[in-house]
Amino acid sequence: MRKLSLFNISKLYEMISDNKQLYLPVDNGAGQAGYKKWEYGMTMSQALNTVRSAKDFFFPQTENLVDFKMNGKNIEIIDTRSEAEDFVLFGVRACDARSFSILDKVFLSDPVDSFYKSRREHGTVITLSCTRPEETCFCTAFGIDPSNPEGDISSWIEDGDIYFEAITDKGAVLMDSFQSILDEADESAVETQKTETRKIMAKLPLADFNLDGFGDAALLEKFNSPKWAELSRTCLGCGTCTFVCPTCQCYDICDFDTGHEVKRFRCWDSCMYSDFTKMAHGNPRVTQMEKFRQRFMHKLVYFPANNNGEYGCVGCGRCLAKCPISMNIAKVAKKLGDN
Amino acid sequence: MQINETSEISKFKPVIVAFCCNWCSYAGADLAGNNRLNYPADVKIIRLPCSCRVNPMFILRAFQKGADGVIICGCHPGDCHYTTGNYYARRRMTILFSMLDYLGIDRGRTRVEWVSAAEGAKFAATMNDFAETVIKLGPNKRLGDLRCRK
Amino acid sequence: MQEIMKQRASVLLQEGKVDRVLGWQAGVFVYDITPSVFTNAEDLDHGFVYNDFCGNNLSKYLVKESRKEGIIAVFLKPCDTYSFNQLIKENRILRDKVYVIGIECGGKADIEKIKADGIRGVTGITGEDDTYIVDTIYGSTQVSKSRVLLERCMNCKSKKHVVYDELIGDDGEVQVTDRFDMVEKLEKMSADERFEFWRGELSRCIRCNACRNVCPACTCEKCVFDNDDSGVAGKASADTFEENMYHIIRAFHVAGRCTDCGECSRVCPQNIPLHLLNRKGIKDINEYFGAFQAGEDCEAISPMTAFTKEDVEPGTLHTKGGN
Amino acid sequence: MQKIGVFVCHCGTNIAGTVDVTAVAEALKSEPGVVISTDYPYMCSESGQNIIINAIREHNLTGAVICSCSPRMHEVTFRKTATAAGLNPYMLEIANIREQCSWIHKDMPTATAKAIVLGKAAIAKVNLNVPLIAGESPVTKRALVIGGGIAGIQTALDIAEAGFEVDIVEKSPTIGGKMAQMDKTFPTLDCAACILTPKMVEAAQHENIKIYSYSEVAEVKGFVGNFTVKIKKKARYVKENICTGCGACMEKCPQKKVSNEFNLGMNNRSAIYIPFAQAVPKVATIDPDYCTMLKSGKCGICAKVCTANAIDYTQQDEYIEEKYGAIVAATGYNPISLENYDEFAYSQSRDVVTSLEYERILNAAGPTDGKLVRPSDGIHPHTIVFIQCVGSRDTSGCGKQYCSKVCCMYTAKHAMLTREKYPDTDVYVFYIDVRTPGKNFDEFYRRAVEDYDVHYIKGMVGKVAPDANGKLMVQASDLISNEQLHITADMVVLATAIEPDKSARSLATMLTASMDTNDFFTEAHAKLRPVESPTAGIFLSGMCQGPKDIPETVSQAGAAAVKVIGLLAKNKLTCNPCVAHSDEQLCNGCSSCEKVCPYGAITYIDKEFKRPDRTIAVRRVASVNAAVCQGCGACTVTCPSGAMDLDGFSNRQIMAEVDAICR
Repeated sequence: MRKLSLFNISKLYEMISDNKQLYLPVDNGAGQAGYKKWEYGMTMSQALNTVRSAKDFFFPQTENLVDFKMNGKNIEIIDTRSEAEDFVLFGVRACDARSFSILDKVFLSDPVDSFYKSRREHGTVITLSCTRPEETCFCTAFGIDPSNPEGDISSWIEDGDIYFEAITDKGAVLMDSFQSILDEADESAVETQKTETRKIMAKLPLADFNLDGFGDAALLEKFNSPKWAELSRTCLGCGTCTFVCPTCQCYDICDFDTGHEVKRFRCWDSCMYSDFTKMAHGNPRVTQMEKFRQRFMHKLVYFPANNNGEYGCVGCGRCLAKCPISMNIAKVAKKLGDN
Repeated sequence: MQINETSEISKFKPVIVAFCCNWCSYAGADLAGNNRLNYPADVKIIRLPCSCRVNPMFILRAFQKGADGVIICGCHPGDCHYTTGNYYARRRMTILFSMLDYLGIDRGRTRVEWVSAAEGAKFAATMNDFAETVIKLGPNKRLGDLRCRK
Repeated sequence: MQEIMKQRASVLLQEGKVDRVLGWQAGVFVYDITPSVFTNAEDLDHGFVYNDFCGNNLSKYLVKESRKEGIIAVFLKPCDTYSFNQLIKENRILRDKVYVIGIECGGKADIEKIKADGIRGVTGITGEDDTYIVDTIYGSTQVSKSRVLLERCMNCKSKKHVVYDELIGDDGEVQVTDRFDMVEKLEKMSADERFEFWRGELSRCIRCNACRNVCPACTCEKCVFDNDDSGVAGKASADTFEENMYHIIRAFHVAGRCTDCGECSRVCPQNIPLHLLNRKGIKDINEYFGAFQAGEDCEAISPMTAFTKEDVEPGTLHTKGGN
Repeated sequence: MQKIGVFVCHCGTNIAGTVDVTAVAEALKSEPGVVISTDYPYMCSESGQNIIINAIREHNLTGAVICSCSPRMHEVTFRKTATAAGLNPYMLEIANIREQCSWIHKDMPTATAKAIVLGKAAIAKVNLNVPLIAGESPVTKRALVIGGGIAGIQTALDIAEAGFEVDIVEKSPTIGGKMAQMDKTFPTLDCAACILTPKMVEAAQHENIKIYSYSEVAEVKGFVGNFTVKIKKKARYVKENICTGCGACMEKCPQKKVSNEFNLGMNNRSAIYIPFAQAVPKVATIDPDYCTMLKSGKCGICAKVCTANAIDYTQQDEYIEEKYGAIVAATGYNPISLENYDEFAYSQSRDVVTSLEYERILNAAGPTDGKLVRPSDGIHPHTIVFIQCVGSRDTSGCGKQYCSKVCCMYTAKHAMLTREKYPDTDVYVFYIDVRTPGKNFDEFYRRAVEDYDVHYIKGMVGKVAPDANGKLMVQASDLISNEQLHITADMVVLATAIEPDKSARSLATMLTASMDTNDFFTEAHAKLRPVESPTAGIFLSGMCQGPKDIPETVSQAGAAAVKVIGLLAKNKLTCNPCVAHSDEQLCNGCSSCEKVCPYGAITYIDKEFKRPDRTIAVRRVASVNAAVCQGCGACTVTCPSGAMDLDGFSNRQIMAEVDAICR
């Protein structure tokens, strides 16, 4: 474990930026934090987390896939992909770090999504431990330890110093690049912090959040529960929960005619939207209740069923904070679960 | 001022869309043609039944796809073929243009003019003036779609 | 207030005067309140809540709810009644299927503003006069109520219920506000400054459509932006243009119909001040076509479906305001 | 995918002179959907049209683009060509490369480039065109004429003579209108009553004409060929079919102090009255504002003296609903109020009269039995001053900006008649201009000046002041001799401006017919369609369209009748297929479209829809009456959901044109 005084953190940013794009959470002026490309003078936000999750960097909201050019009656297909630049994500919290492994299960399993894969390969994630979680946090329910985040490099801020520990080879390589400004450190301060944070986690209002009763066996029972109607009754059908969610991975593929060529791009889709998975015959889920159910069934039942019991949620609490009607996965799990 | 098609000042070739109502301004444009009154070839006319057929979406669409200026021409207020169409158009465009201006989009890029079927000269003069304004503003950067740039 | 409302709702249900009650359901943290339909006294006892975080404007739900079997009672704050009236005017709500209970409102709080000062881990909020005592897992702190009101409540346009079948609490008056101050400030900026301002704001848009879906003026069966056949459908803002397009067209569509209920700004996950677009429309209409408050009177002719022969010319705007 | 043919016309050298037509045809070949692209010197010629016809047949074209002159010139021609080849005419679009391209650009590369873009836009549109079929609607073979003056009577008679049923609705108790009040008519000086009353009788007796006198139009619904009109038949408290018009009731009626509107208030009538001797229908009417019986229940004398038992004090207003195929507005005119012209002392002296009042004074059936006497004291006047343009051609805002057109001639008539009957009178006419265009008009005016020694003075009267002796001091300026004149007159006659009848405004709203700022009905085209309103099925007759004299009114009345006959002669009407339609799946029923529709073409129906959850819900949705819609598109923009769209100019089509132009 190595450390750096926070006084010198901009030196660290500078060193990383020399070789790679560096992104870190900064205050956006609207009382919230968002990832921004670091420029000289920028400081990291004090906010616990960003409104938009870190998944944007691997699975951006819109991404061009291919261009078509019409030339008379001929169609030319143009691969518009450019080699991705190396980049570093700094200050990713444990929940978002876990979301990458969930997204990996979707995009890196066969058939591999080469766009996602390329971005994953070019990105290095430096996570940051949480010390003051919000009331909306419930990551521990998914076996995430916010005091000890995953990532390529983990970091802890404690008493004016930031501590680093490389987790992966990629992380080790990156850490080597700024090794020169780091000092040797023992783990005692970090261990104390971990203990403290774990204590706080146990006191959180959602500390008792659990998914007892959700599982393969309960699929039909949950699916047919009459409670969905009640839960979804005032759902507005907006995409807020989906778009702030670090694990939502559905997308739509659209064409855009620029007048010179047709751009085929993909963009995030939301199962809450009216034309989600619309096919020639129409939409398989027509009512808001069905759409609503799909979202939670996917995260809590279908996804774990296909991924060795791993849930499609990391407990980051974004949807709890952002849903216009404050309907969220915590309320759904509570209502439908065994507790 | 008339803009000479080949002169130096018109190096920038704007794309200008003119929405003209069938009964007055389109006829006014025809009259300008009959009288061989020149205006820039950058102006392309789309014939609509009435100025009240102009949906703000058409205007934004034009800017998206690369237009540098959009002008809407209709019958003079009170002379609408459909009695009231241009009155509605006038209110709608007042609100839309004001909103565009509020968003900081160059206000010279949009215009409404009333041109009657008898005003061929006014049509040509209007188009010359509008094109000149748009040329001065240069390429539309604020309300264009990057993907549509050449 | 909450108890009186709960009591009244209970009686209405028991007497069979109404079949359902549309109100607010308590959540886990005081502020996470969900609009909910109650059908019996037990449910009401269980979760009915009315507190300073009941910001949700319930009127839009009545578009669907009033078309269901039976009568539904709804609690409407003064500003919500404007939306309700506007929806009545547009034939979106079946009036005889709704029993409107007007409720007094002293302004609703914005949890985001409370948290903006770095208050974290909120577990409880209690109010005393102009002060909230905010309990958190990290201790307790106080904030001034008036400082953390929702934007729309800071500029409350009316404490008067423009429609109700019965009233709980007192009816107030139409308020004098400074709600156009920010619009004016923007108008006075240069075009470049305005452009920068709006790019800064709108570039954060994630096209979650929350503003549209919560908006009581956006009750289209299918929005043009969701309709593949409209030619302008778009799911994500793939270009800055689309962010502009979506918000300009939305502002245009609600011009003359927007009651300034402020829900769009309340729900925006990116805190984009969307009300500033709608208020510009309202201000322009007032200025150019005569003072008009949508929803005030469901018989009034909407300014965008009317005209006078002497209306302002769009061209005259070119010589008005900042550069 | 469409199969589109592109046909580029040279128009001789009109287009080919500045546009490289071959290059245009070549460039458009590779546009989406285009299967053939060719050029020809004159596409509109027979051989040019044959090229189009052959191409449509040979290539099974589903669409065509003609790059030629303005669609205003030859769209109809080419649509006929398409139809002849079996192609729906609305699958053809025209790119205007002449008026809007070759004629305005001198530089060939520029003009050619523009022509290509215009062609591309038209192709983009045709790619989204759908065949449109004009709808048909039946025609109710009955006409309604609103107003029973000479205009209405003539229109009704002409329609009736052609064999169609026609109803006249007249708001006063008798038909006849203003002409019935007149004495002589210019320029022939024949008696107005002698030529009008036979027509009134003819109308009353015509088997195809039904007169609703003392009635008003209360409501108009429907559209061309299919109007439903509610007529309010006001209670006249006399059974119309029983009353013999004997007049005994009028004689015995104790209330005789009612101002007689037929004589413009210059004498009185009884509360039960027949406006004038030749009234049609000749039926008495009780004036409820003055009848003692109706007001206090005490009297009933008329009922006692009526041997026919025609009096019915309990009569109520009656509403009649009738269907019509066409409606003619013939609502006429009135002199303006003179309250803004106090300088002429109209309100101060009874000897200052309007020309219409003077007409009544000269009339043998008028208040003075045709004797020219001063209304104030019954003394024969010796000096009469006529003032023209009172309220006409007035830009001060007090009166009307337009010329009332008839005043010059009737003033000459009055002056002449006065001088002829009473050579001892001195007659002065003050005028701004004397306008006498018309057959035998100027001759008539010259006679007044030359044969009858009427003093015509160019200049305006500044002031008329009654003096203590009952004389009128007229102060005026003579603009030709440039001197101030002071004339002591016995009478002053004001050629008062005329304005449309006040009832016309509310009627126009009911008919959705447009009006100009002066409340004259607007014609569909000022020159080419002068007797039609822009609203289909509404026709204009007489003064309600603009000031005119009797011969003009009668000509226009006949013209309007011919237009009505032309309409009623059809069994079915072909509608404009470029009309709005509402996508019921998208419609919210918000009513915005209805509010902006100038034709009342949009109505709402409650319709059952399957909800997403497969339950049934009733929604209110807009429905466009294609026969009424004129296709302006106002509704399409006010509709936020895009449920309203316009056939032939759909959102997608217009955006495709935009895209093609901006590409």
